[in-house]
Amino acid sequence: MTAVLAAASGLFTQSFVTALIAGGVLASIPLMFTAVGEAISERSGVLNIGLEGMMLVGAYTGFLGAYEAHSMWVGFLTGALGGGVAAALMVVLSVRMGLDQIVIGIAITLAGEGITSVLQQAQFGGAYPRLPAYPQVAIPGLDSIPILGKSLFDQPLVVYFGLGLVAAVAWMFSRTRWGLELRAAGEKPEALDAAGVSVLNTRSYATLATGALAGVGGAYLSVIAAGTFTPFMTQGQGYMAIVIAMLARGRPVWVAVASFVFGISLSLSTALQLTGINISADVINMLPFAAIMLALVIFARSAYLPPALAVPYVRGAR
Amino acid sequence: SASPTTAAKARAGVKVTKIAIALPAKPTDYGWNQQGLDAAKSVASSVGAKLTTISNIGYNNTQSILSQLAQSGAQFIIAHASGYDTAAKQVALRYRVPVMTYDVPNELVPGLVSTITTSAEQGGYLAGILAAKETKTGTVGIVISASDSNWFEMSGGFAAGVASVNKKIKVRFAEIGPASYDDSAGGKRVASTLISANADVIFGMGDDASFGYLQAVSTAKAGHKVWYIGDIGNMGPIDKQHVLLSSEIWSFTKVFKQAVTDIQNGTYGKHAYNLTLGNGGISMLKTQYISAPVWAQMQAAKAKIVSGAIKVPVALTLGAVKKLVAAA
Amino acid sequence: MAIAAEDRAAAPAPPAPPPARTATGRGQMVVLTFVRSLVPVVLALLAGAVLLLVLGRSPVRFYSDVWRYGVELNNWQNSAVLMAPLLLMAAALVVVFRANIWNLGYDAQYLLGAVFVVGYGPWMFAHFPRPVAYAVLFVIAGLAGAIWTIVPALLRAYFGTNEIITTLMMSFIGIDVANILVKGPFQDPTVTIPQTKTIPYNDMLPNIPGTHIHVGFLVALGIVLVLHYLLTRTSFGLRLQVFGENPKAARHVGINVRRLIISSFLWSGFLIGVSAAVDILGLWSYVRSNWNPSYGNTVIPFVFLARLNLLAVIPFVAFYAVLSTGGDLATQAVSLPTDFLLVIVALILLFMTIIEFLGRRRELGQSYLTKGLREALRQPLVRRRRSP
Amino acid sequence: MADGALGAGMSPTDPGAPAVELVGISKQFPGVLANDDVHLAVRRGEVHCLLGENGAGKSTLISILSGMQRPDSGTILIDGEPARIRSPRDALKMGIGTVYQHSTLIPALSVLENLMLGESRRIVLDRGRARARMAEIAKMLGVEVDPDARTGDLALGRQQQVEIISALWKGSRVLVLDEPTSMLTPQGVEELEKVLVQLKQQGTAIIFITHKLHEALAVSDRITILRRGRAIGELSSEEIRSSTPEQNRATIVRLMFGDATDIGDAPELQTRIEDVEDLGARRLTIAAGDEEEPILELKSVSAPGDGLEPGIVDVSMKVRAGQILGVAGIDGNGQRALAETIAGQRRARTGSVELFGTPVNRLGVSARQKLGLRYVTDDRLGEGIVRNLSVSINLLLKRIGEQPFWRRGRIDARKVNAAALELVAEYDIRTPGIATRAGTLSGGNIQKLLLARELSLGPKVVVFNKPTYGLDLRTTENVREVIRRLTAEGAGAVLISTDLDELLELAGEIVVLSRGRLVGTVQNGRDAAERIGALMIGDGDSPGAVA
Ligand SMILES: Nc1ncnc2c1ncn2[C@@H]1O[C@H](COP(=O)(O)OP(=O)(O)OP(=O)(O)O)[C@@H](O)[C@H]1O
Ligand SMILES: Nc1ncnc2c1ncn2[C@@H]1O[C@H](COP(=O)(O)OP(=O)(O)OP(=O)(O)O)[C@@H](O)[C@H]1O
Ligand SMILES: [Mg+2]
Ligand SMILES: [Mg+2]
Repeated sequence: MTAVLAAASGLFTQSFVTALIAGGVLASIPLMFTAVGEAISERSGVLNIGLEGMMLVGAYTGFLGAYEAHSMWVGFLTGALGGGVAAALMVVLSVRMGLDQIVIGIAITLAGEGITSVLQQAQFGGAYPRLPAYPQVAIPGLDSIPILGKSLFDQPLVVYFGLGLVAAVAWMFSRTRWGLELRAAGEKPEALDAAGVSVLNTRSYATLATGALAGVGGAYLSVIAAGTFTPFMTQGQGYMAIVIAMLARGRPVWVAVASFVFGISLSLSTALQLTGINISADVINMLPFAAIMLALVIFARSAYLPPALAVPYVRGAR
Repeated sequence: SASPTTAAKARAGVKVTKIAIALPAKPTDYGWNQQGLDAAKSVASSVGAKLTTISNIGYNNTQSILSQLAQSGAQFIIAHASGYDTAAKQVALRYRVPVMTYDVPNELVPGLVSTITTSAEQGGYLAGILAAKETKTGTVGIVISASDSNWFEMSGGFAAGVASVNKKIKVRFAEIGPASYDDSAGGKRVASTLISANADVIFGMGDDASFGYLQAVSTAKAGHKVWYIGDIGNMGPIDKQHVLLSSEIWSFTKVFKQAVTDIQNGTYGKHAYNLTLGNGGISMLKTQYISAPVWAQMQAAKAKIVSGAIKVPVALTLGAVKKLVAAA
Repeated sequence: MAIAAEDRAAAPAPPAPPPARTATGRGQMVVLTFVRSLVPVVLALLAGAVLLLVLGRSPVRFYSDVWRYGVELNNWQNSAVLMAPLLLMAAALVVVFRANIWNLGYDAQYLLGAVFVVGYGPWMFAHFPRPVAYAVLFVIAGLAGAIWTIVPALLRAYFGTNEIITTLMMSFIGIDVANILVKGPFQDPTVTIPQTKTIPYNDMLPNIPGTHIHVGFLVALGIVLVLHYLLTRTSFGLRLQVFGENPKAARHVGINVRRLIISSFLWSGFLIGVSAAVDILGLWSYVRSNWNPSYGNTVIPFVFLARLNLLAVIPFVAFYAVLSTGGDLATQAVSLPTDFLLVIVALILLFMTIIEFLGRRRELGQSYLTKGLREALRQPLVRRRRSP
Repeated sequence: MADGALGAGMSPTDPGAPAVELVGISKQFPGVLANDDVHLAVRRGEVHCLLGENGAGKSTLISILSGMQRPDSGTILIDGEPARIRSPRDALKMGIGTVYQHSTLIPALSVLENLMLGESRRIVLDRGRARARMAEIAKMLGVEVDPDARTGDLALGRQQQVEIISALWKGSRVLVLDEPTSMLTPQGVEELEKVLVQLKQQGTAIIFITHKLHEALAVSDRITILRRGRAIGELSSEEIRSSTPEQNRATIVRLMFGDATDIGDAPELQTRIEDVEDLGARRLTIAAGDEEEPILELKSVSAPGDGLEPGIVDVSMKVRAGQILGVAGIDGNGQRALAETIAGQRRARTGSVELFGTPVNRLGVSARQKLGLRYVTDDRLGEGIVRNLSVSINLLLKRIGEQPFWRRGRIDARKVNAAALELVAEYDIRTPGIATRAGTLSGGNIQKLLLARELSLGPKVVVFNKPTYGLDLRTTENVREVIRRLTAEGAGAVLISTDLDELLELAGEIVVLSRGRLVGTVQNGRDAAERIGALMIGDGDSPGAVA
């Protein structure tokens, strides 16, 4: 025990704590993008189980874009496009034709996993090219706050975009016509239809936005977080994003908070290990989930889901 | 049905013309799968046998895949993952085909099942010496992707190697997650954390996660040079930023070749095979970045390990690793 | 006078609508069902073939290899062995899905069942006659799975807490617990890698004579058939369905909703545990750390495609088993990564959903084209006509 | 309908073409021809009433006009020009505002948000402007609604008002109202009628669907009667005015149901409320025998409500065999809590519910059912039926697992179907077959299904919650007849209704529910209506009170 403390004492230097928090932020960003996306489509009544596949497609196309164009921004753009194209499938089949959202979602995930793996092999013949590190942008003033400054306010530019996006989506939900229509499409689509707004269009745009955001989340993983594309690299983050969106009841700010908690808990588990504490990684790993479970048991709150979630809308059906 | 011994006798003298290898992941990983496949290829061509490869099959359908390989007429099946052991043994018994397994030295079946163990800690020890010599910050890091005993062994050896040079050097140890073999983003995150904890030599173990380690080291902005030491394979071809200091290379060629010979002689399954520094199954990659004196020191240690003068501790559990790390 | 249509009222009523199903309905239904199951598979395989051609591979080679390695020789037996846990998993999911309850904790429930079987198996077989040991191990595995559903079940039944979240959380936790057990109390100390003791070969479930398909396959099939009967013909099944379709109505008609939620969760978990027992005792004999076959993910789409009808699940699962068993070698033969199979499965799902959907529309007497699509097709024409 | 007929109906002073004209509309649903070559013309400044029995196709017709359904054939003319209405949006653009039969308000949104839905093309919502506009329309209609209230928390009457505001929001030239009065109090109906007059004067064309004849005759300038999908006849304003109410009534009833119908003199047929009261007094034969033991008794029962809706507080009441106990009150004053507490769907917090003298607080729904208690819910679609199950299964939903339909847990499909066929015939449920999905039935037929389910097999006490709202004349009368017969045979009934006429017609004793409390008991008689009315709005600002 004393040895552990000794090891820990030298460990928690300012720069290390800074790195931990920064690492947590970095780990939370792809989840945040994707979960904000899911919040949008869930609110509109589309349960997007294909998120994992859309993320992977985005990760792949994003990597490809960044790699070929030597630009991170091209990467995010192609990532968004890739995710959007995958989502377009969902739009046509699930939203427009009303096919089972769950089956289609799973099909998209499977196809995304398979295609990116096949393409990765076809494209790079088994090599794993890597990208350069991209510059971080410090926010003048804020970045000089001890510890928090360097960890929170010295990040790749896209991180700030992500945070801006959260605010924008929150604003969109509460203050704009689109937000109102999205909510209506998830609450009672026939009412939205009766009000003269196309439910199918509303849901289509929402799904496309989700796909694009999941694509950006995936691109973030490959372009920034890993600097390379490896098959299946999302590691279930798409599903995690669904859970986060539900836990946050579709509210963007809470989505960001929840994603951040997950990211930090990943970082903390690494930190715990570095202190040399002899706890199995399995135990450390399940702590965040156990904490959520505990919270659910104690507060027994039901996560609110829109009543029309995953129910296809067919006008005039009885 | 025939007893295993008669099966072995019957097969003695038969030339092996068809070899099969089953790989859990893609054979382009600059690691475990690639090393296995390369070795199998070279052995097959040297004994004039046809090689059937099946890769990227994961761990969920093993039994039927191995059965199919057996039914397709393979005379020697390399089940190239320790996770395949039980299925491989069952297939060997059912179809009476010699099968190679990993890490289960007490599960031998004459004529049918043998196994490869690896003294991975020996290479780790040399890597530890190298790291201890190269570190400027006095802190080195170990990152493993998952709870894998081979990685525990290497990590333990590494810690012991570092300690043999300088007890003052700190060793930091981290695992991405219990099953994050392919989590490249996680790999980069954890390796970056190690670097920010002041480590300037990273010894990394993992499958696709290794690409994340390499990326973390390549793009580190620590203000000082950070080196990477890899495992099993050689990532040199994709090291554009010149950070790959060395790698603990595992070579299966000799062992596979010996196995084929044993099958043809009817002696297969009577003993296990082992990769060691002594038999060349394990070696350290020499790169231009290792200075001659350091390399010489590594060679000296190697000789002592081979001769038994140095006993490298074997850590089989996370707890044992952490003890060695803490002691370092 | 105003009542201009009076005389029309006296005219005979409009012709009675055709009855929903005609006398020859049964035979027609069979044909329709057959066509409906076959067409999507054919379409998906065709689409897969096109994809293979695009990738410069031979579809003929690929499909004949799938057949060869998935069915021919003894390979169909491997497929059947794979079906056993999948069928039970499907049964477990149908029980809850019919009640519109999402038990997504199947991975943990399976692994915990599996770990307890290998944990206690060797000791059981050493001390008890095999039939007793089998029975006890099945129950232990079932209970392990069932117990892991209790918290989500109670939360849902008493507080309405969303079970998608709770079961997933419990799943992540349970997977780690299973790993801790594998690396802790149940680890085989004689092996260097973290894995459990192995159930002796002779104590594994016996094979169906003449094959190497273990009897667990028959057990699984039997359970699926019995469950199908329970769900479609008994009051339990109907209550489940009423609750699933309309929980308010369930309360209104006096169904004990809490008991129903809890019991369907428990049954589901129990069946998942049993699927683990069948799989471990029939095929694997041990569990290594970090192993997770995730049968639930495989089976969910087919469960939905079969519209929660267990009889219909059987052919879907069989089909998948053949593809999966044959596909690994077949992809290698055309030098593609095995992940290509995922694409094929995805294609099959797509086409099956589409055909199912068209069939259902047809049944409802609607056009094959949805309103949205029809309009999309019609719109350009409309515009043209409208322009001055 | 021939062109000549239309021409004949048109008054020569009418300038120009009708505001809306439906020409030759047909619509087929699986197994039902809902509209069969229907013609309908509505002029500016005219209230055009659509009458017809349940399932006649009224809602389908107006759904076609509002873009919710596409006709199989036929055209729609707006101001004489062919209009292409492919979606509700098209209809709204042409100034057709609709209040649908089933609410299209979103309970989770505020009133203002509901109104702003689909309103402007501007991206940022302009709440200030919307508030002003809402105030303006509300003032014109003479109603008062809190714009920030959660819509789901409002009483149904209020919600109805919001729906009308919503329909007028887009500046409607044509206003379609599908049974807007079914949930309104008499005062509410009066208010609505005033509003209609106002809109008429502004030149709005109004289509008005109702099942209450007196309403139709009071407000409409023209009446079209649908029967089995066909427009079977039309009465112009001159004809209405030139005939006596009795003649009109006879004509309409004959058209709606054919000649063989005897509707008797249901209050819906009466043109004046006073007649109804006479009727009630005349009909009431059952005197509540005080000596008899109550078969259902509530002793100081309190139970929680849902959301903002009040529960019940300290409610005591007795029902004796053969008695109909009426419960009057404005909707949203604890009716549902009361009904559910008796039925066992909701637990009483304090007090005791007793059936045949024994407390049943601890018993669940099905145990109480076995004692002979039945509950006809007002939430017909929400909890009454399972839409996706067949009519036959829905008819036996409360007997799952019981003999003889289930034996040792197994369904006896033959017995189930035989029983279902019998009930369908007995209660005249209009359905293509017993295998039809219950969700496709029209509202009236769903109610018949519920009645059939509840009243078969020996009920002893029945709670009816608004049993006749939305039902056509004949069905309403049948339902009332069923209730009378039931009590005549010795069962007791609790009749919860917002329809005073109904209570006056059926109940001997009427209690008044206000904010979850019983505020008084009235014996049916000459001045019962006034006394109840006074009690209902006694404390003025009760929720849902019509302003
Ligand atoms: N879960 C259930 N339990 C009991 N009865 C049910 C259940 N589901 C449906 N039923 C009823 O049982 C009868 C037969 O079921 P179903 O609707 O499946 O009939 P089917 O489609 O004609 O028969 P089949 O089972 O051959 O497809 C019907 O009356 C149906 O409404
Ligand atoms: N979407 C639909 N699918 C199938 N059948 C339908 C649908 N909509 C209406 N119907 C059927 O069409 C017929 C006409 O229904 P509609 O709702 O127009 O009647 P209505 O005159 O409005 O009756 P009510 O007075 O009960 O409201 C009914 O038999 C109904 O079951
Ligand atoms: Mg059926
Ligand atoms: Mg209607």
